[in-house]
Amino acid sequence: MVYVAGIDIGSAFSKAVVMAENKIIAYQVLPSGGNYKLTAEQVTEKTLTKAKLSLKDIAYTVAIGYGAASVSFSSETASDISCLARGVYYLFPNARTAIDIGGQFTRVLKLDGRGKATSFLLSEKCAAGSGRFLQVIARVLQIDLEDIGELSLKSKNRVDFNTGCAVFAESEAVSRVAEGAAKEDILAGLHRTLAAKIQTMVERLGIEPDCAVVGGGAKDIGLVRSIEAGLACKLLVPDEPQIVAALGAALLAGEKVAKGG
Amino acid sequence: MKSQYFAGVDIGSTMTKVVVMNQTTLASVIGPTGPEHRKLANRVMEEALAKARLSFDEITYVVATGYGRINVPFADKQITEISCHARGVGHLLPEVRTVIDIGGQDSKGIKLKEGRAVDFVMNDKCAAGTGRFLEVTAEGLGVSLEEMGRLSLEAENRVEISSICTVFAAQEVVAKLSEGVALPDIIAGLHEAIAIRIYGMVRRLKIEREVALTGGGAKNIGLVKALEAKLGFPVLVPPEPLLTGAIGAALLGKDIVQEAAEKGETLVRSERRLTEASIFT
Amino acid sequence: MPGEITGGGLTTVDKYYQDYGCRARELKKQGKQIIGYLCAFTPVEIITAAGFIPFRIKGDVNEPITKADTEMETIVCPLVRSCFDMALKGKYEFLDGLVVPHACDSICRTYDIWKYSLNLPYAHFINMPHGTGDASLEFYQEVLNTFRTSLAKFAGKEISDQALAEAIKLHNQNRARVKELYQLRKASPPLISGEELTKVLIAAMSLPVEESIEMLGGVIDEVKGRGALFAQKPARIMVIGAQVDDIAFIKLIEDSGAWVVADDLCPGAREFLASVDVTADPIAGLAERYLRKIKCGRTYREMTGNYEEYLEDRFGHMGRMIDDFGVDRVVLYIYKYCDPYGFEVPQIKSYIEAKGTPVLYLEDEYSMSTIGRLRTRIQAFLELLVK
Amino acid sequence: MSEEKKPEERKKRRTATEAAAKIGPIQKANIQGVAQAREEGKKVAYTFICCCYDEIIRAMDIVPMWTETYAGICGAKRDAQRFLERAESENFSRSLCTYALCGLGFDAWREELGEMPPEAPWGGQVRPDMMLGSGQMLCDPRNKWYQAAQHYMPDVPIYDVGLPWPPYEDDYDYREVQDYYVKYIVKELKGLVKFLEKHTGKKMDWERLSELVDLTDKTWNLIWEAYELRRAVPTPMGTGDAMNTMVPMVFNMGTQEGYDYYKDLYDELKLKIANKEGVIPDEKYRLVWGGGLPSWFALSDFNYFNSKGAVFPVETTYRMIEAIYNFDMDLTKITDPLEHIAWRWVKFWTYWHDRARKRPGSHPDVERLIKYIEDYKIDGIVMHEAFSCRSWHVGLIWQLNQLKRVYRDIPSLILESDIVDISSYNEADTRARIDAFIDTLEAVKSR
Ligand SMILES: Nc1ncnc2c1ncn2[C@@H]1O[C@H](COP(=O)(O)OP(=O)(O)O)[C@@H](O)[C@H]1O
Ligand SMILES: Nc1ncnc2c1ncn2[C@@H]1O[C@H](COP(=O)(O)OP(=O)(O)O)[C@@H](O)[C@H]1O
Ligand code: SF4
Ligand code: SF4
Ligand code: SF4
Repeated sequence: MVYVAGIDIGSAFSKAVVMAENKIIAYQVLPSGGNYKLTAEQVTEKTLTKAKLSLKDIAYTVAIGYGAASVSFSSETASDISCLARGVYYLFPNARTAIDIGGQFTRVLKLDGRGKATSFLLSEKCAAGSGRFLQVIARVLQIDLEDIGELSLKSKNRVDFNTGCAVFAESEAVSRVAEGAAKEDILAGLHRTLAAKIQTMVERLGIEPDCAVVGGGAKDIGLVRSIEAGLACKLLVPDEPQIVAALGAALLAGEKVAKGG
Repeated sequence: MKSQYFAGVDIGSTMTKVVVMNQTTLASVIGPTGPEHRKLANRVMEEALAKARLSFDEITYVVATGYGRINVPFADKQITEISCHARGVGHLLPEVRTVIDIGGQDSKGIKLKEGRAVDFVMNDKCAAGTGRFLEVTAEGLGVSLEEMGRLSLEAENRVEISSICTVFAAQEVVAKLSEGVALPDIIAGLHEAIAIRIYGMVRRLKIEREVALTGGGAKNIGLVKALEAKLGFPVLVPPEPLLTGAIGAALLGKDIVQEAAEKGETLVRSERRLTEASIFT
Repeated sequence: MPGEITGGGLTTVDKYYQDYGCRARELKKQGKQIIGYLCAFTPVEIITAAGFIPFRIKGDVNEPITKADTEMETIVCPLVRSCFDMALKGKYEFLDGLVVPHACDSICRTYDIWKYSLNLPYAHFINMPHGTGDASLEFYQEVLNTFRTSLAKFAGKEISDQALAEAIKLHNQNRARVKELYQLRKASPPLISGEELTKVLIAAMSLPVEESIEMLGGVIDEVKGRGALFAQKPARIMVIGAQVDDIAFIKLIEDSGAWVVADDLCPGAREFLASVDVTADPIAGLAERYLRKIKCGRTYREMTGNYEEYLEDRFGHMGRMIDDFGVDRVVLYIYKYCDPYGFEVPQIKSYIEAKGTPVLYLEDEYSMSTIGRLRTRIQAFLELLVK
Repeated sequence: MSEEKKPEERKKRRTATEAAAKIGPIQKANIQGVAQAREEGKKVAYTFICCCYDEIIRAMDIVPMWTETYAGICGAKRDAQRFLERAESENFSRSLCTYALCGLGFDAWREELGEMPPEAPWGGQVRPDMMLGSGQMLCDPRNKWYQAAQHYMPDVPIYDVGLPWPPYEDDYDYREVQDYYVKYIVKELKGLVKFLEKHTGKKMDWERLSELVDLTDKTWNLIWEAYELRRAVPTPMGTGDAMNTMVPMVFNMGTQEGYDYYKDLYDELKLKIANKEGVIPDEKYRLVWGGGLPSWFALSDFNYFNSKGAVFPVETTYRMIEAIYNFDMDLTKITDPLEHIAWRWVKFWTYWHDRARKRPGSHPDVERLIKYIEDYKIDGIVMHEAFSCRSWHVGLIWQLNQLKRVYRDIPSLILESDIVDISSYNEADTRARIDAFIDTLEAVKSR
């Protein structure tokens, strides 16, 4: 069996996927922390342990993401966009649009139905438009990132933010809580803010069904629902949305091996 | 005539400051505005009164200022931070013509004439360029705010911070640290980044000497030095820069009372009862 | 009783303001045709003369801009973006046509986007020159004639000189009423608040001119009838800028302890205070008004005399208004990406300050979300020491 | 007051053609020549490109100080920030044209000092005797900028030339209005000549003007022919170079040097084609630079594209010419030089109207893209949205949408940054976008 790996050292989380014969053998997600080099080693090691393999068993490794350059043992680095496209295609061959909500950017891709992106858009360099915003608020509200989605769905009385800055929103959220606002209502406000930004990007690119949503932000059901409401369409969400780009990187590695790379 | 007392309450985004004055400052208290403390401006006030050994009834006039000024139910009047900082600096450092105030949620430049504000500029839209930028990045680096200034002075090879966004800058510096860049060099880079932004903004006012630095940012020697390098001359810092706004508020209260007395008007005052404040209407 | 005044007073205004375009929608149902336009440089007289109802397209500060950003870059004046956003969202589904004058880059560069995206039966760009010299005036008359011919074709009938003269008379009458209303701001305290007046002018932009005249008459009667209603406030403010089509900003100033008593804004003094001269060829009078009489940053006024005289020529009307209306502070309120006014900020500011009136320059984004930020600035401005 | 220190100059960018490599010195001579000429007593005017007055100022021996270029040069040297900040501190919004801001910041500084700001790039922007603005559909800064500059130089007179052109409309054809456009422009140009005569004390030499107008016609034709050579596969010259070779096209029109430059370029391209010498040997993707001025501080991005196998045989930006003989009227018959200039202007701006009319829903800008896509065998479109200039950068999204509606879907990339303001630029980010775009090109190609 030929094993290949895709490693995505994201700004917030690092992901590794090991595949063989086009099937996922094992994967792992870890927070990126400060040291990308170290994280890269850890996430790979954990994945390999799960797969009961060692690094030398891997025929080809493709690294992507913010810290791709820190993956000293990769065979090559590739573009996030093309790996995302591959990953989405693998999971949802019918998807023609994909939204990736990552820690630093939100990306919107147009897909050709063969695993390639035909065009794409990236959000601005302001944390208020990225998944990082979710982390910031989750932290100050002292809620686990995993729980914010479900919780926000309980909102009856959305609180809209006075500020467009993620940092100030953090203190605003805190004061709101102190003044008695429910956490779910604050989260719902947060989701609305983010969803509106994402919606504009999607519409600018032109939405075509099916539309998939991936990246860490897709784990947030509240955000997903909010985007769905804005776009008036149902979104496809994979079971493990965060590893899609890493999966694409592994697929690319597979292609390379097949080509005899 | 019995002696008159004035209180200034500055509810900042980060710190709540209260002073009680007559001719001089009788008591001052600085407490965090932190989440759970936000509505507790009344506690800080109580503390200041206790220190000054006065009852609330004895205070002639209370002026509230700062980000949270709007909802201080026990204040007689609300006045913006801009006027208060100007008045405070005019009192403390009469030779000053330009004030740069670096607070937690905003930073501003104020032009002074005869100890009063005549023009100003302000940034409160993006955390980059405010004190919060340093708070967030310091937290990321695991350095206390107090240490930031001193550490940055040890820099030998300042690095450039490429992210404008505070959130991403915090992340960038963590990565830099893990790459082995020296901590002081990173911190100096942060100070440089914020100094560029603040200087660019304040310059709209046609900076005139002397220049005073107030607000929490002025407690950071690294930032002071970075701004001085931009200005090309030294700046003045009041003994306790955090209190400038509250002192100004108290003094403005005094001005109001005096003016009313001269005109023979009676002033409307709030009920002397300490209640909780809120930030949002 | 305000409700009983014929033509409706402030209550009617309120209705038209709150549900902007409701009257146009009704008229449309009755078979009238509505032509939407942008900017005070649209010669509405020609539209009225052709038998259409001119309707000024307005944005909405409360509504985040979303749809527009899918077709249009965001480096455009946010007011224009908001107008386009509202149009795309179907707020103005009753329009039969669109007329866009060559006002500023934001408007000029987006005309094609408007035209192709809204795809209305009629669209026309009025290629107004920038200069005000004789050659420019002559050229502009030709441009107006091109518009006249084009609109006549769409209407299926000539636009006669007589119809034009008639329309000019009506629109002048409308302007005269606004002027009368402005007189009521001169009292101290003013008889009509800035917020009310802004509402009136905005409501008027959405009505056929005859109805606007009637509504304004009702407002004047009501305001005069109610007498001195307002309390004294310590400051009288003039707002100078490009466009303000919502009361939020004016209200913010008035809530901060001042009256807004004068403006150089659109809609406002800039749009209403100059009237059209009656000329043998009505187009000549129109050209003269729009090109020379309206003083706006979009028009390039040739320099005659020295620099001081030049500034007087460009901004003298602001200075006179400050004197006539007893203004003691000026707010210069300009949107991001506004080229005509953005470049004039240092000159306007120093011109007015030289006259001894303090100026607060605010750059804004056309959104309610900035109101909180503006509040501190306005309050601080009102607290500033005035000599 | 201390100012930001000057950043180090970047090392020279590699060009494909000799002609492009020559531009640096030419441009430097252009700028430094202004100071020289001024010392010799010649009159200096602030000027804008694309304002029709090239031959007129040359015939009157006015020395042009091209203010947009000067800002562009500050940008290219990565030394514009201090001037932009200066303008901002004068209360000019950072959202305005950064050429204008850079220029205004420079003027404010120079006038305050009474001499050139320290270490001004290439000797600095010389104080003018007059400023020649323009009212037209190209942009507002063309008349607002110089008006604003008077705040610092109240004694410097301005002449503003009205130069409109007929818009593309459904309800009438430009031929119905072109006569009055031309009539107006001629009057405006006459006014300009009068203004120049007044301020120089010289009379216009009409014969010389006619000669220069002819020379410009010849140069236009030559440029068009030279640029069309780039259709060759592999293309001998890309947009990166064209951002240099455009210099004489916009700054040296109506001069023999300008003509000669394009003669050399033509010969060089011919030779390269004969030798099958391309920008890169193995072209994978041919792209059109479909809109927007470049980021002057990041021209090396074009080299980056090249390194990924992509070339730009054509661009819409700075292609400010068409072949005169392709116009729908015989311009040689118009012998009055001012009239000639006016017709050339109107014909240039209406050149694509007829094609657009033939394709329902189309538009001249879209037609031009379609023609280039076909003529130059284009695989994708790259545009640049510079935040500070509405003129060239609003409508890009719409053009792409429209292209898709009336023609076909073609991969496209819109880069976002600015012409001068480097703080809007992030190299890693830009290159990541380019990488991804290359991937999409591959995806489409391999279909
Ligand atoms: N369980 C979760 N629930 C909600 N959001 C999550 C969850 N896990 C991660 N996220 C969001 O996803 C983002 C990270 O997404 P990811 O695709 O890993 O980005 P990157 O590749 O930039 O690290 C975080 O900023 C966070 O907002
Ligand atoms: N001891 C200190 N050393 C350095 N910086 C400090 C110190 N104390 C406060 N600060 C800075 O001051 C800011 C708060 O300043 P302050 O003027 O009180 O603002 P606000 O009025 O908005 O609360 C914080 O963001 C922090 O950056
Ligand atoms: S507004 Fe806030 S989140 Fe956005 S860039 Fe500034 S600091 Fe970052
Ligand atoms: S506000 Fe300025 S940019 Fe906006 S439409 Fe008016 S003139 Fe144009
Ligand atoms: S075209 Fe754009 S870049 Fe050129 S001067 Fe006008 S606004 Fe500036």
